[in-house]
Amino acid sequence: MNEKPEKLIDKKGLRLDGRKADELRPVKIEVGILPNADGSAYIEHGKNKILAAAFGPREMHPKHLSRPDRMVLRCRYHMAPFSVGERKSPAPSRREIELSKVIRESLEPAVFVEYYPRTGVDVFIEVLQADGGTRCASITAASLALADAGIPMRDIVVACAAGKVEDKVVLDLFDTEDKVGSADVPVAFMPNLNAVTLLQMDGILTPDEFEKAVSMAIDGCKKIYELQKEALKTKYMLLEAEEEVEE
Amino acid sequence: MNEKPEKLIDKKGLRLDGRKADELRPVKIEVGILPNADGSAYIEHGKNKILAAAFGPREMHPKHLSRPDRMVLRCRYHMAPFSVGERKSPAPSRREIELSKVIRESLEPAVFVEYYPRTGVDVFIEVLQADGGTRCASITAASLALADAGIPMRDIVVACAAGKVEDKVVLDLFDTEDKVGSADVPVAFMPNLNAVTLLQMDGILTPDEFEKAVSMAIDGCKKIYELQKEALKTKYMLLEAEEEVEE
Amino acid sequence: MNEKPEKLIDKKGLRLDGRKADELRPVKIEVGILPNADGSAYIEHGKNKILAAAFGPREMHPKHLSRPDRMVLRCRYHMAPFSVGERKSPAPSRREIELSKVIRESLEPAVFVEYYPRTGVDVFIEVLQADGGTRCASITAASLALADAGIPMRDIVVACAAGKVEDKVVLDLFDTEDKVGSADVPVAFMPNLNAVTLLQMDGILTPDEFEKAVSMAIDGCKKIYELQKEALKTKYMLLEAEEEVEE
Amino acid sequence: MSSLVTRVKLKQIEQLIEKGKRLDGRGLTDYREIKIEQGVIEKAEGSARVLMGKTEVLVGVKIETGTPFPDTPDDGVMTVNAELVPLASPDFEPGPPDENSIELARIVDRGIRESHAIDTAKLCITSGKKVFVVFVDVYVLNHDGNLIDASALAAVAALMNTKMPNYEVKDDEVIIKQGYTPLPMTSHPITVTLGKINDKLIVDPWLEEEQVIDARLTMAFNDDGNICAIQKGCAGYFTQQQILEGMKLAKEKATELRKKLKW
Amino acid sequence: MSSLVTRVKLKQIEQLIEKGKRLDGRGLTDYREIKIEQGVIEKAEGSARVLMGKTEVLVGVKIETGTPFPDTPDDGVMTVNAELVPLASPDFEPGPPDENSIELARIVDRGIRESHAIDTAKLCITSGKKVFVVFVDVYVLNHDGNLIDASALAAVAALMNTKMPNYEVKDDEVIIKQGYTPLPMTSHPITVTLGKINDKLIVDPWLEEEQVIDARLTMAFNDDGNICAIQKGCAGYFTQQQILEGMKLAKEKATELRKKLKW
Amino acid sequence: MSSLVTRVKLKQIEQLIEKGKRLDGRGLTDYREIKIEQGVIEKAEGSARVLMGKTEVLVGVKIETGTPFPDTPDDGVMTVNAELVPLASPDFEPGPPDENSIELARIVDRGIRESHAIDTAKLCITSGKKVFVVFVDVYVLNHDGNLIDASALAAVAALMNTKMPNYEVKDDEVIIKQGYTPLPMTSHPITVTLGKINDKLIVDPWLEEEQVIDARLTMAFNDDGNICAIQKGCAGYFTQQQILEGMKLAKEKATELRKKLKW
Repeated sequence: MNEKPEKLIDKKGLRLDGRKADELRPVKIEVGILPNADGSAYIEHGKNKILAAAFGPREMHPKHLSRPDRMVLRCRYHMAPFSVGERKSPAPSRREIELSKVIRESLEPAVFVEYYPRTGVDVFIEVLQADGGTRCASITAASLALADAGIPMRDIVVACAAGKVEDKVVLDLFDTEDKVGSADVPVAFMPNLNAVTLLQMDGILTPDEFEKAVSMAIDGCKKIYELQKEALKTKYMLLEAEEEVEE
Repeated sequence: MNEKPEKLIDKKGLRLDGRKADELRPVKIEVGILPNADGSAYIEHGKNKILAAAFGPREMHPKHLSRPDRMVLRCRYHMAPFSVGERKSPAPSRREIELSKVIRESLEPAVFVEYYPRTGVDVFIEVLQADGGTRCASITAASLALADAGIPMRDIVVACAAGKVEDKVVLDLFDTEDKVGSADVPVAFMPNLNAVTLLQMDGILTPDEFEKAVSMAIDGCKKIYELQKEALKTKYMLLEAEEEVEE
Repeated sequence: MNEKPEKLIDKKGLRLDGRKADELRPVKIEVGILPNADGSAYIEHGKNKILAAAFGPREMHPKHLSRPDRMVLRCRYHMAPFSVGERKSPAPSRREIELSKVIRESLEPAVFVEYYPRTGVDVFIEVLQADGGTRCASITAASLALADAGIPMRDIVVACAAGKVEDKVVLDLFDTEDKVGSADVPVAFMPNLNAVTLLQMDGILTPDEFEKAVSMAIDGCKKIYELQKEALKTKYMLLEAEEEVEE
Repeated sequence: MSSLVTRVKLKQIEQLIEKGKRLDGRGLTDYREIKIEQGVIEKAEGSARVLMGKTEVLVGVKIETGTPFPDTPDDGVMTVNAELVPLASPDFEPGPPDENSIELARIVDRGIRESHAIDTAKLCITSGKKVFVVFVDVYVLNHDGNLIDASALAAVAALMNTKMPNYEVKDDEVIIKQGYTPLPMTSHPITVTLGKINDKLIVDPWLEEEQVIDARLTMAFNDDGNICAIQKGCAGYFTQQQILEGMKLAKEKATELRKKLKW
Repeated sequence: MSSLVTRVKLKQIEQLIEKGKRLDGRGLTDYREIKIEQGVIEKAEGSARVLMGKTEVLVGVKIETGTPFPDTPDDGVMTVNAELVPLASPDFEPGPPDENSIELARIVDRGIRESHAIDTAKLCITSGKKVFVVFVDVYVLNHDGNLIDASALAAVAALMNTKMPNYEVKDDEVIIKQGYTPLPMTSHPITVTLGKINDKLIVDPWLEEEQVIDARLTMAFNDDGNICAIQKGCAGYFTQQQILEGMKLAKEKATELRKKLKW
Repeated sequence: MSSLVTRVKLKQIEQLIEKGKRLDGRGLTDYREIKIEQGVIEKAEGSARVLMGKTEVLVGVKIETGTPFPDTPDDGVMTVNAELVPLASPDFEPGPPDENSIELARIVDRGIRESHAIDTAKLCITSGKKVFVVFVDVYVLNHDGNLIDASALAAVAALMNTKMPNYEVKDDEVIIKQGYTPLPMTSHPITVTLGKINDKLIVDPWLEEEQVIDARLTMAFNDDGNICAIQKGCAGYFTQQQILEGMKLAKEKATELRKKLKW
């Protein structure tokens, strides 16, 4: 289980899962799949399987957290105990608390928080299976959940990582690359506003490599953005179809 | 300490503590023994020693838990660290949290909750010594604590278990029988309303055995009910005697 | 590290750190060193290094803890993880919770709590390095933090311990003496009111030894009190100097 | 929900039930449509997703090595945990397990444990020292009522789907080898929950019904039709007669449900 | 309690005390009636119940094996815990120990520990590896004031009642044998609490008095009359003179209380 | 702070920044005055105090022995914890770490860990069994903004000041010997934080600026000028161009800051 692979990139420049350096993993997105949430989305990004739901705008509990001039966005990123190799305790880890914060701060620039003063919106993210890059896939899904809930937004937020594996800058690292590779740069992006809303890095990169990684990640974001739009369209087409049937 | 007894029932059909299959352990009940509680009761059921106290009807804390149309009943079942073989941490265990819930739900059908809207009643149960069947003895005592506090009730709740030991359905299992035996069926009962307010089971029973166990447990309840009434009477006779003295 | 010294007091009657029986460790006090606090003080008492800050009088959170007829004093004594030999978890220990209580109760007699009804004052104490006698040094500093915050007070509280080391009553035990010695008697004192506001003891003392220890501790308090007054003066002289410059 | 709405809904549900009908069109003793999907979480040792109407539960099983309990040195360990994650319902809040999730976990646990569904003796690696620990994590993804039956069913389906790592013991060390064997199971407990409204019993109460039922009766049955766990719930009661009636009804439904589990 | 009621009560109590009297008829230096019952929890290794007026405290002692602290490898371990369970007073709430129960536990602990009441060296099984751990659990059943003295007395009485299992060590394993021996004790600390009202000292303040006293002084004494623990409490003060006076008074009362413990 | 005050202050800060000025007189890319003092806590294995303007952070390092993580049996362990103790700011409350202190600790941790500042291989005592554990505790004593840079700088300064006990292993026991050696370090990461206001980048935002900045960008650099950690913060964004600009600015400032660390 813990044997490290000898080569992460083969002679043809292909990665362990057969991808080229700048190739995304397969991404599948569905919008509006949780009946009880105001908005929701499900994403399979590689082997990552993640659910996101949005509740609101609604009254804040506790009340003293509400703000007279804006909506308050809250976010919880949480991993299912069975989502990772060794069972994870369901109590939130320090990592989950940090990620909840940076994910919230990656979504907030897209939301017109001033539209619904005194209210709150809660975004709940559950990672059902993790395979590297969960925070990016979570943002991609959470942003759709917000849109599905009808929260007014400037843009959709989409996220993707690039990184460095065996001296090569590559797109969208999966679990093994993430652990054995030498750097990971998750990026969240608003395509229409050309704005980076999440940027983190661990590992070591030269300034040039970093520049290349950011570019590559943003390109990845743009591709996933197309899938987001399609998923939203599918949902609305289904809705329209239902409405026609009802009429 | 951990040696399992060879036979739980001897050739004469008698159990380890000398009882017949349908015989209760000795039960001793006292009502109104805690000066600071609004109502209280103490029960010795076999070697179980349990105190129950009721506080209320009183203002709820926190207020938002109160209900405009009814009284809220809360219940805490708690074991003293020294009540069991191996010291128990005083922090509530998952078992204690579950039992607090089922005990509350066994008492609530007896209480006229609509009489005191916006108020709360707290029932606190402390198991000082445990010997099998603590939840039943707790209910028997807690119901008297409520009555002693003057909470209006439809009926007294009384509880007793039956179970299966060496292929025989028997009444009121004590600790060793509970652990080594093959099934335990705790039942709470309102004698005048002929209503079962708690029913649980673990172990394995055929449907016929189950039917027999429920009957036997209800018969046990009816016997303990007589002791409850007597304990209440004793308390009130003492009160009257005191009042006469005071006059 | 854990070798116990053979003799705590040498033939000349001197202690491990060269002090005489009734001699204090060096004490250095500064007032008003934390810019964000309403009042603050820093003390080095031997190798103890302790910061105290006072915030208030201010609105209480949560509100229901405020009192209509008085100010509420709260106090937290806390040790930095690196302040002691083996790293201390930052979560408050039972010892820290007890000390927070007795320190609060040693300061409260000096405070005119009736001057600011419905408000609260918080005293926060951080032990940065501990070397025996932290609770006393904490009180000495906390009392100055309150004064520096302008909280109206009857008197300054000052604290010092005496104890028993190798059959001798000595003043102001440091860490090794505290651990190896046979008794420790921390005392807090209001010099002008001649009032003892903290008194604890562990170890074993005869009544005569106890009487002597209390006297010695009070004498120690009086000496530290002079240093407290000087530290306050220094602060106010600095303030006046600043004001003159500003004019 | 306000008590007025509750009373209006109670009235409506009661009137329907008098006629043998339910709000969602089912008969009194019908389950909602049930879908079981196994192996949905490839990285877990076992998993299953159950849809019961709109109620959706995912169960993941993880297997690790650990120490046995002192009083059962030759038995593996099984623990059940349930999370009512907040995306499943506006009524669920993030935080440590409350009494509802603890009760849910313990009912699911009881059904599996008391029926000896898992052959724990086969999970022992070194007596008293090392055994396999089976973590059963119940994850409620959408709450539309009767979480107990959906969770219990998903748990058994996930266990049936669980693969154990092959291993050998060398010098007191456990060495994980290639390949898997199925988790050793000896029974497949099925849990059935009934609700009581107006002295009528209904099967599989959904969310709207749960808000108005007097009381709940949950029974788990073994492969041979014997009872292995019971839990009465809610602040109402059952007569002795209703319990026996309910037991027969639940037994029938358990047989029906068991057919959905292929093995 | 409202501050008005407190002030009225304070006045009343003060006036009585000026005349050497108390609300409940006692003299200033009298304890309330004390009853000690040992062995009330048969399943615990030791136990005692103390009634001090209407204040009621139950202490149970459990003995288990555990590891010694690294710096005292040859000593058994003793821990004291106190629970202010909510049935004892409307002012007690369920939840983790607050500062009051922690202070109570630590005062009781200090009296026992500093007086070397338990001969911990005799609790060592294997140096540095295995020792007996003595859990002293203080359970307050009714709070009518002066919980400290009642708890400390019940703790010592429970320890005197405590039986240790016989054992032998075979191949590094502890084997529990038939029979018991008493817990080895070397002293019997007695704890006495005084209250100060209007510069007068009173013994054993009860609930109504506790609400109005300026300050509290608790002292524990060893069999030989030496002091082994002190704790000043409440937001008031004592003069040096009052402390010495209080010490003499407390010493007398300790001798009196000690007679209630038979050994 | 009320939103009105915030808006007025934002206006004022923006107008100044347009002119290349700041409220406290600094230029846009200036750090506040920095003082570093090492060895301030003699009893800790390492310590350092950093003043960055009025922001004050104390870091203490403790070294203990412990077990390595199973997947890195030959590496010592490093953990970072940050406490926003309440005396540092009226906005800090006592209690367990919140998201701000956790984020702070994790950013400091990342800088040290990813740059391989500590040569953890040299902290291994017995492979897979015993290693040194390095506890880095960040203690914020006064909060006047940019806690990240001050904490990261104090952490590196404290590690540079850290002494490891000499030891030998005898029969599987670690014996601590006389004397110390310095903690083995291979790099000295420097962390630089920028703020964005009105599309302008400023270095080392202090408290008043922090309340109005759109977004925060933190970058850590290794001795050789490579990047070893990044964290974007706050609810705003950066353009790709701003990020690259920011990276160059931060790299320069890191070189400047590094000179303050003597080694």
